[in-house]
Amino acid sequence: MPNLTYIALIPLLPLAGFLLLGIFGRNYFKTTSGIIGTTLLLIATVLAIYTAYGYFFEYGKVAGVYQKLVPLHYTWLEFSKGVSIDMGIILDPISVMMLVVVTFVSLMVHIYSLVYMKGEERFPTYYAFLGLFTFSMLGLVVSSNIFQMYIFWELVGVSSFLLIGYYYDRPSAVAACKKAFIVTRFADAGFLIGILILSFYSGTLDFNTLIQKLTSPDSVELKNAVAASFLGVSALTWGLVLVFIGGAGKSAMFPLHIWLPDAMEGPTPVSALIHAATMVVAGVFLVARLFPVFAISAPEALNLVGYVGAISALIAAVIACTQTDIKRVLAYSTMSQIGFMMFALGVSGHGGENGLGYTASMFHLFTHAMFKALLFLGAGSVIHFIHSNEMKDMGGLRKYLPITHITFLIACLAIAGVPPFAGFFSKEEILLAAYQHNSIIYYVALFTSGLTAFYMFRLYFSIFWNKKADIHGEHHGEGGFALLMPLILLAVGAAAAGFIPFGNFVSSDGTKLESAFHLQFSILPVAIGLIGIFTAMWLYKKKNDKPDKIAASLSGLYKAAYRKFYIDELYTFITKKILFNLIGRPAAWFDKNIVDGLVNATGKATQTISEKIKGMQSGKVQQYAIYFLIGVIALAVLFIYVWK
Amino acid sequence: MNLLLLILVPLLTATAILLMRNASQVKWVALTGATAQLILAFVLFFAFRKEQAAGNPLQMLFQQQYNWFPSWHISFHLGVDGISVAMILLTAFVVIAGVLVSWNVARMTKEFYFLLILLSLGAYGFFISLDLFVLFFFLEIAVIPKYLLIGIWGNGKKEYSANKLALMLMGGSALVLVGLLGVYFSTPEHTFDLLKLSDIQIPPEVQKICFPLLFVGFGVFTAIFPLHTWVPDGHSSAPTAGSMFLAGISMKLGGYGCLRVAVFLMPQGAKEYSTIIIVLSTIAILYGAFATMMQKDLKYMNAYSSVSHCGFVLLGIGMLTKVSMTGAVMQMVSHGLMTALFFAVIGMIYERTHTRQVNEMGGLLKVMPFIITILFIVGLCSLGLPGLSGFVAEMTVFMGSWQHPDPLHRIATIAACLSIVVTAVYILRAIGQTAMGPIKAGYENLSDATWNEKLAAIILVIGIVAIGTAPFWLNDLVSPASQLILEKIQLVQ
Amino acid sequence: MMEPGLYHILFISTALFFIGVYGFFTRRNLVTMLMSIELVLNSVNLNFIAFNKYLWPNRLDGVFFTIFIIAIAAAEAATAIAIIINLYRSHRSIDVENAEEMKY
Amino acid sequence: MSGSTIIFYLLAALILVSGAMSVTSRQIFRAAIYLLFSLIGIAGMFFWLQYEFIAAVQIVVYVGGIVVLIIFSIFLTQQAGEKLAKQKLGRQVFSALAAFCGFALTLLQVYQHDFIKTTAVAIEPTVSNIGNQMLGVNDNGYALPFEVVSILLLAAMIGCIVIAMKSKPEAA
Repeated sequence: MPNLTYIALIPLLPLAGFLLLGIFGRNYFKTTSGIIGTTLLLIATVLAIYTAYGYFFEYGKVAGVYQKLVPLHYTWLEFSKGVSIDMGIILDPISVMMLVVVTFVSLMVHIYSLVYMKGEERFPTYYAFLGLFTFSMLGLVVSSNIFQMYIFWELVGVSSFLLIGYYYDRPSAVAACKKAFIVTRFADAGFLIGILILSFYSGTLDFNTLIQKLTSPDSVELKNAVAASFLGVSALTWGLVLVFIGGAGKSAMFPLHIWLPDAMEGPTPVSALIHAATMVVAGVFLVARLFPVFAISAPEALNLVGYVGAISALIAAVIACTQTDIKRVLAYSTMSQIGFMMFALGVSGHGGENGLGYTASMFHLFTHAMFKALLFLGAGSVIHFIHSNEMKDMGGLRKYLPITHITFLIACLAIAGVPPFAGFFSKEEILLAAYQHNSIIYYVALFTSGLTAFYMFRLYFSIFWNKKADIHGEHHGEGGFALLMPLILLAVGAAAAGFIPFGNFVSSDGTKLESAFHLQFSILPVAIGLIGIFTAMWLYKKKNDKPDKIAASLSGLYKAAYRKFYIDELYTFITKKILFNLIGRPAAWFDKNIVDGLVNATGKATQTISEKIKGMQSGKVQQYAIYFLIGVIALAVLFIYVWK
Repeated sequence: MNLLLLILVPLLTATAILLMRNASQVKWVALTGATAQLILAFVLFFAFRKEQAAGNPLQMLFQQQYNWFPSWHISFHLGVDGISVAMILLTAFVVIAGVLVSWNVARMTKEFYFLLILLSLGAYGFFISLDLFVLFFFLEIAVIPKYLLIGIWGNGKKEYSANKLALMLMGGSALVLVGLLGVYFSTPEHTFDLLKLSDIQIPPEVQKICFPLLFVGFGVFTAIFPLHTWVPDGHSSAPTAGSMFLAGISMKLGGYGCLRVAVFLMPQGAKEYSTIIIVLSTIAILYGAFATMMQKDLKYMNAYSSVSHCGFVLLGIGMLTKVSMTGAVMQMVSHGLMTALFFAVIGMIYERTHTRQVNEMGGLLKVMPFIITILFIVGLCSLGLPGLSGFVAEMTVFMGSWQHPDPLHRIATIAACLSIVVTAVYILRAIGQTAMGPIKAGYENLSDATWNEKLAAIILVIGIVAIGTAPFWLNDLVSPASQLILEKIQLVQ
Repeated sequence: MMEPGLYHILFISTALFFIGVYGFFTRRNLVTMLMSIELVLNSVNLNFIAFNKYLWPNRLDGVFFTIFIIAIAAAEAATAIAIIINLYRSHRSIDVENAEEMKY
Repeated sequence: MSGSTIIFYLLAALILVSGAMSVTSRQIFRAAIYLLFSLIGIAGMFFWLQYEFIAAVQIVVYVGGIVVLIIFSIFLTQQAGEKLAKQKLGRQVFSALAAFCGFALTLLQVYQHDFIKTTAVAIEPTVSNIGNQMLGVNDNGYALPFEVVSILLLAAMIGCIVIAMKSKPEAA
């Protein structure tokens, strides 16, 4: 194995960018910070691709199985023997794949932002935050230790918070960033407790050791973990479910998805980076990382993953059909697609042909990163051009934004699962895996993929066709090369990524997975996708009143979907009414009145008693004499009768 | 290294301050003294690490002993272990930052700085003394200046707060004194010497009585529920440096005392009462967090969050495992640095906006980027962001607490884990309202931090980041000491 | 009726003592309070003499104490009256309720 | 019932009744006179007990000295015919109660106690016996206390003069 310590540079370069720009950017790199950040990331990307090449084609494979390499590893915080937080780098197919995806998408966003964010007052800060995010995300994917992953997990959360709140003087952005952070934080608490449970039973925090201890059937740790139970569910399952809650929070799975649409308040390239391609798939990645434990030792937990994924996919797709803010449509679409990845994992088994879902999920993660980033960047271009997020302000833009139009179309075709674009291949695999393992999920998925095609093309037609938007006098073009190049590169990815023989590289057990292509199986999903597309075309290609009519006829359902099934309201109710009014306010009241009241009452009592005692010291000689006599009598009685 | 220096340097500084003629001389003398303290603390740290690396088997290093009241077996016995060194480092950091932040104190500058330095003297003495009487003596030295600092330089209902604080702390130290005397008379030797006492088995019935006395007594300092009410009022009325010292140093005296005196000397008592400690500290954690959520005043917010965070210290101690106790010490250090910084930032904001009500602020990031960046850092530290000290400490406590498999410990740990969500809620609320959003009218022309404020903040941030990114040095420093305490506990079965 | 003995005298002295005490408590005039004190002192004298007579007739210590008490009572009365007169000069009253500066 | 007994009871009645009147009478002059009777009654009791010297001293010092002093001070401080201020009823009742409790307790103790009489030969309390023993310097002598008392009297006398002296005018 060659010396791989250079891999540490991949996350560290963006970190360096963050520190440099964060501390000195404001004063010294006011305009050049974008170039600096991009350059650093370019180096990181090159390194990542180099690593991927080396891993997949040179040293990664031993006897036909991709190894888990740990080229770098040192103890960061040792709790007790064997249990320590280590900082390390793990190389296995998924982490290498993620390295490439993250650096590549991040690079695209960096380049895109050079133009898109130009002239912003806090330009250096923006790039600093991008650097921080990229660092955290890369650290997350290469984590060799579950606690290390938690650390980067949190860092990812905070950098997402900072980026969503980039426009800090907009109240909506502030609310959105707080919401995102708190919701994910809540999920992270679950993750943390999950880590505690897993580490307690396995006696380690290291991924490799942990997986090994909790999957080998004769290990004591596994037996203990399965034997201990709470509410009839084994401790191991609890641990994994809690870990999954963490993942669900980051990946915006139902019912922890509410932050994702609001997070669109951030700059659009940020949405492309964080809320489409990288951070939101962290949950999927986490489940994939622990996949052997899920699949071998706690299939109940894996089932839960599958159902949560399917429900999220469906709900998000339904909501996406009704939203009018294009970024929100994309956000729900993201959620839906991540739901696909999740349930793909959920229906997967471990090893061999059974592991199809795993491969499919990772494959979809990969292709989705391409076309979703492309969609967001495309939407960014549109928003940049039209200065609005609302569909009603758009229409007929294909003339003004030809390249955006084409790339957007490619992305839509990809996500709709039209062959031969990338999404087709990954989605087919997912559906196949679902078909083989769980028919309920399969039908949900089939329906959802039709909806996907429908809402994506609704979006597409509303933006680029339909009525003609009023474009006022100032007509600026699509933007420069920096704005278009990422679009084109991503479009190439979205179009061609499907042809990668993904099963050769990524599979649940590291061996090669032959993904057979079943033509007869593919007909149905493709047909459904096409139906979706044509429905959308029929409804939205020309301006007409059919959509409104349909919406009116489905008024209840439409309204519910439009209002996102009132989940936000539910959360508001829980937080405002229950957390604040029923717990916070009473706690504060209790403290102010009872605890503090008691303390003050003690003080008051002391004062009152002293006041009374002071009254005895009246200066009246007769009173003193009476006290004296009483005292004497009392003492006499005591001495004579009590203490004989 | 001679530990007496740690007492002499503040003493000389304080004396020199009294001899100075004008405010500017006073400030510079105080700053020089504080710098000397910092240097001294680092020298001690490195000397200690060297001894540790050399494999010195003694529990307490650099011991020194002088007769004080021979007839009562009181001797001036000094010595440090890893925990003390960590606390001394913390104190040095907070002192220098406090001195820098108070640069603009105009009224009675000399007396102000004198008291600050005196307080630091008490703290150092407390952390290095190995004789319980001397320890108590320094504890009292550390209490009195606070009363004056709040009563004279405070704001708001300062007299009330100063009284409340002084009385509650005095009440706490009275309990401590009773406990110490109980320990003193329970042993045939009649000794106050910590090391001698640790070799003797204190009778279980004495432990049963003296442990709660000592623990609650010290617990008052570290805001044990329900004796925490001095914290919000005291902090909010104190001047900036006063709050910093109060939260950064004084509250740590209590935690240190709980660990060093109560648990270390009376492991049996500790075992007996650990359930109660755990319950109380869990309540404090959650309750403090929820109470914080409802506060509108930044200082009150931080004070209540201190109650919550100090709950982690007590939780760590109450769990009685090596990791959790190490975590408790880390949390003390981390919380000390963090709260000091938080109060410093609040002071800076208050000096400019003249309000501490969060709803009267908004968009301050625009006008004071440096201060608000620090606010972000400290807020994120408070909510346990990895890379900053709070995370390391809390996680260590959690990991330690989780080692008990029974439901009580589990529930306490889970509750504590969930509190970090509440922490996120209130921190983000505070930051969101002060720093973000549209800027409020009248704040457009506020200035950013001055050199001294920047320096103070940077010093503390360095401390926070140093722990957060490289916790191993603190862990290596503290965990041998907590190992020794654990061994004492394990002896009792 | 019984032949009077020690107990009878002790009864008288006790009663006189508490009469004096009662007077001391209830009188507001300083002179009358002084008078009550004289009663108290006399009851003590009576005690001393009675004990001497009935229990230790071979000694005279009771007598001596009585003499001392009478002497001291004289000194006390003189001093007290001096004080009362002085008080009367300053307060124009010898009501004890008015002489309560020495409080708290 | 012998004459001695009758005299005893008469004396007892005189002492207690006039004592009680002296603390309750609302006319201060009368109170002083009742006091006088009470003191005379005590002197009578001393006579009855056959301690003639003490009785004489009692009459000379109390009746002749102290009561006269008290009457003088009444003249100096009191308007003639003015009634004494009345104490609050509560205080009166309370004091009476306290005094009665004390009285009852003491009597209880007195009657429960068995006094042991000595069988030794009695000493006559004659003036010469008293004088010899009191001023004796041997074991049972009271010379030193006697001297102390004399100094006390001197001190009291000086004290009285100092207290009663009018303070000099400031100007002088």
